[in-house]
Amino acid sequence: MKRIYLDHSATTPVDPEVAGLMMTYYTEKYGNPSSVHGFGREAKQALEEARKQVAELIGATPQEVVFTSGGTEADNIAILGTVEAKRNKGKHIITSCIEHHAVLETCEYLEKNGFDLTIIPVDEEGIFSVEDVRKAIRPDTILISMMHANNEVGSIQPIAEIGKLAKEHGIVFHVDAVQSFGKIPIQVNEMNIDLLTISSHKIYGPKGVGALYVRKGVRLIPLIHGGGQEKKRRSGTENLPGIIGFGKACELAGQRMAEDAEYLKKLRDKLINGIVERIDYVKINGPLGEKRLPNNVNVSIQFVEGESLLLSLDMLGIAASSGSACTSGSLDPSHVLLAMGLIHEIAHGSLRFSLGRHNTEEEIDYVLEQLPKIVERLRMMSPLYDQVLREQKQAQ
Amino acid sequence: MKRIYLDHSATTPVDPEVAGLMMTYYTEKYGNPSSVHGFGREAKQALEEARKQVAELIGATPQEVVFTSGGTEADNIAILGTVEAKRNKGKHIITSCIEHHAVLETCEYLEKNGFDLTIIPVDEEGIFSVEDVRKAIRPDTILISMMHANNEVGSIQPIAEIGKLAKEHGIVFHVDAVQSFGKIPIQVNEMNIDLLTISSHKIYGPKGVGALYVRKGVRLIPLIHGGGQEKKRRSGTENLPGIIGFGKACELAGQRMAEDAEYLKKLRDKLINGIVERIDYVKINGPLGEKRLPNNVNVSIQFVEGESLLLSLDMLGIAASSGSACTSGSLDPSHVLLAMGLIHEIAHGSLRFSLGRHNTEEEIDYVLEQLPKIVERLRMMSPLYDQVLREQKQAQ
Amino acid sequence: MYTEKVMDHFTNPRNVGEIENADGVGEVGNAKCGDIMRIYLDIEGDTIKDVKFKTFGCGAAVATSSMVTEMVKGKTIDEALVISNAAVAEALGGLPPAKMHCSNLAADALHAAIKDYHDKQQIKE
Amino acid sequence: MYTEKVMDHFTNPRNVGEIENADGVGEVGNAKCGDIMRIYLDIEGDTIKDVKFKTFGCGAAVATSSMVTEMVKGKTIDEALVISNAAVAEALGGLPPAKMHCSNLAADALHAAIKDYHDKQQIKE
Ligand SMILES: Cc1ncc(COP(=O)(O)O)c(C=O)c1O
Ligand SMILES: Cc1ncc(COP(=O)(O)O)c(C=O)c1O
Repeated sequence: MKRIYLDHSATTPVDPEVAGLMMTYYTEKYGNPSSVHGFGREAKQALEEARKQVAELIGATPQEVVFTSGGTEADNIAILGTVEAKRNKGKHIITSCIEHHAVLETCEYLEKNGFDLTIIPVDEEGIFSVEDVRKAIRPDTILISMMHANNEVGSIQPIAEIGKLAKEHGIVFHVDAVQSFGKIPIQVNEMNIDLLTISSHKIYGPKGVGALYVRKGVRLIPLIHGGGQEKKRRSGTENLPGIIGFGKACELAGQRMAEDAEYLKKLRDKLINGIVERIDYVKINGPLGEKRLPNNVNVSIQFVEGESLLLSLDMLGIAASSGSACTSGSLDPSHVLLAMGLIHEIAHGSLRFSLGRHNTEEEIDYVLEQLPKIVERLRMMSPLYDQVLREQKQAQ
Repeated sequence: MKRIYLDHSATTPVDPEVAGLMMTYYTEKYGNPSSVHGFGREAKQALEEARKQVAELIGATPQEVVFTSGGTEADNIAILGTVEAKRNKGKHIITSCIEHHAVLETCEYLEKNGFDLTIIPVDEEGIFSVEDVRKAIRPDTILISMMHANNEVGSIQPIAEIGKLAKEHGIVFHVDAVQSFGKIPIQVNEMNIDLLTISSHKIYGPKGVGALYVRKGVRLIPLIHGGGQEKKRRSGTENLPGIIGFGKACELAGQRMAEDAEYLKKLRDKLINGIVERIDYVKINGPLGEKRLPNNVNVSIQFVEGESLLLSLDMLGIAASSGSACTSGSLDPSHVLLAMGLIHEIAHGSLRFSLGRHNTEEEIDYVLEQLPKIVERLRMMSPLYDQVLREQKQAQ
Repeated sequence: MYTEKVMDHFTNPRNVGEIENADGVGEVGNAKCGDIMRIYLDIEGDTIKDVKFKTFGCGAAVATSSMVTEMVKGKTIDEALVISNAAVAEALGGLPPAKMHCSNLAADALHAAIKDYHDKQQIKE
Repeated sequence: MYTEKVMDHFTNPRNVGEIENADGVGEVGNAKCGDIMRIYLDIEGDTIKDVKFKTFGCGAAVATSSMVTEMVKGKTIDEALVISNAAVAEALGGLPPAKMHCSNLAADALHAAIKDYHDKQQIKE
């Protein structure tokens, strides 16, 4: 069976060029960058080369890049490390209601430990307002942590404006850019970002690697203590092959970003328009056009449940994801969709297609051919659809 | 130039079988284990398979294995997670003076934050005494964290006895087994270990992966918050290819352990005996025989400095490591050698050769041929050697 | 995640549909939680002659609904009453732990339908 | 880590050895810190006619010792006195940041040797 992967926001395949490079570092150039000998020195040099590649993509200096085990750890270092360093300055944190769990759970952990949390709402497109953030700022605000683009609905946030605000008030500004990094431009200086979380496995790099950009002068207490690697900011033997893969993936992302974005927007809009044309009672979640990530499609399909949709798609080889509670093991559907004002039953029936570089028009055509049939089948099974059927009958 | 790698305690090459398997997961089976679709399910299955492979090597159940980004993170989770969970029970921690920085720095961070630390000394062989631990136990002791085998001098510790003691007193017992794991047998139940740190890149697996064994029922507050992976004990998208590589490396280690150990002991003793025969004024650090890791050689060479030795060896393609301060960027030489009673100038002149599966007798012969020449050259340059030369002259 | 049997029942659910003027109809769950199951019973004497279901929910919800209809068709009411959610899950070869609780309500829907039948009977009497 | 020039001076150190009955001998560092440098001077008039060194220490310690001996050979004492540790490091194409502080003492050893020479001269006078 042909497999169509439309879940690139969950994770991406590793680019073959990246994987090939990594292999060399697994089996031949396997030195520990801390070692004095030749193996160690070649490792160290490759490590610093990768640091440059990452820094370049966000307009940072290499010294400001701290490698981590992924986006989640970077978010944790940023938030926990800042509040630990600023403990005496205040205990108020601002974040948004559509953050990834890596940010939200961390902030809630802090709230349980005596910190004050203000959670900024979003509008129906999933975008938060600069004005709301301005109003939330208090004299004891020590951190603003807000994402650049949302992982579920692809909404791009007014980060530069919030950066300006944070700077004016001297508040540390952390941005989770895991989903936007490598897809749309990010410039930490222009955007006044102090801490930026990025992750490798969302941009055709390996899993298990990420980085935190730490603006020169911004102090963080480390989360992980030990040998003092990464200038004492993150201890542990460096995941060198992973880091090198990440560096290479950044280089490739920089080269391909514009072209990829244009191509993905075409596919994205084809899929969005096709769904709206072919299926009744659907709602596209998130903004349309330039405020949306080039690769994100999110749609709520009324009267059916997300996991059933996913399973049905999966049986045809189509891999997507859903905001349904059933796919996350939690009781509630996507906190992002709920925050955007969707009611539970609609949120349960949502699908996310996240496109990637290797997807084709034919694949989109196939999805557009199959999805209506799946929806029809599930709706015929759904007690919620009875009402619609009855109305249709009456109208005839 | 032929390169001879004798620094396996720093890191190992990845076994080609392991690396090959990982490649598949980078480029083909790249799903996120949390995803519902086929890509996700095959990832999830592989993840659980790897968990079994790791568990098997330590006599644990798969559910007790939590994957981390490496040994350092596992040490941090074990220590910080335990004290956070036991905060109300007490604030006394017992550790040893020869622990890795991942343990020592973490404990010292806690000491700065109000915890009490007892650091158990070692004897001149680098082994701590069960009696000392017994005496250190207080009613408010919440954690004992002690290593299984030392990374510098290869000394194997009386872990089972300390485990018994910890159990008698109801104290959580954490063991850093990064250096012993895969080299000598470990059984978490027989040894009464509650938390065990292991790392992949020391056993021919990839860097950037490790695990913490967490005995069923032992509570830990997570260090990294987020999506709730690893049964909420360690959030973040799983480093699946890394984990799979680690699993495979564990399987191979299990199969090869006895044979490897026998072979390595032979090489080890050949190197130790060769050095002692060929060079004056040397001291083997750490125990001889069964209390020493099969692959560890550590020797102090008087009147010369470690980094100079390393550089000289490196120019001949021989990769080793040293307890010299100069190789670590710190001011003091190895805290382990100092704890064993070596004076600074002797500790500065120490070399560690850590052997691996692929080393040969010929390689050892080459080292034994070259090392005396290097030492001779450096000693002729050393003001500390003048005294010896003068005495030699007088004796003539 | 799901057993083959679950996937079979999800892909080819048995007895989907409605029974017009059913002798008993039971509905459990709610859309907010993402699971609604409705079961229709056609009863003659003490025997369940026909049974249909409609379900909004995840794979487990659909499969358990389908399974329970297969289990009760042709059975007596008393036999149907002893069928538990656990028994349905077991008949499917088990469910993932996360699903045992939330989507495993098909027996409840069945029992609600039987109760509805009894209620209607009482009114008739 | 080290520049080629450092490695060259480490591998082929210039002027290793002692000068018997040297006019000035200077020693800095101590074994505890892992670095000892001893410099011997042979001085005629105001000129450093010969210079030798012995060093216990890391690569940087050996290379800076070697470098400083090259820099002063044939120079006057006044010229030698203005050579700083930083100048020695620079002549080697730089040192790793971690080494700038701890192992970069060769100029100090040189100055100690010159001081020793002056002290001896005073005694003679
Ligand atoms: C917005 C956002 N932040 C953080 C993360 C976590 O990153 P990682 O998967 O590298 O731990 C993700 C990905 O799941 C994400 O989409
Ligand atoms: C005894 C010991 N503990 C912990 C570590 C840290 O493990 P990792 O390199 O996987 O972070 C090491 C390795 O450097 C070690 O030797």
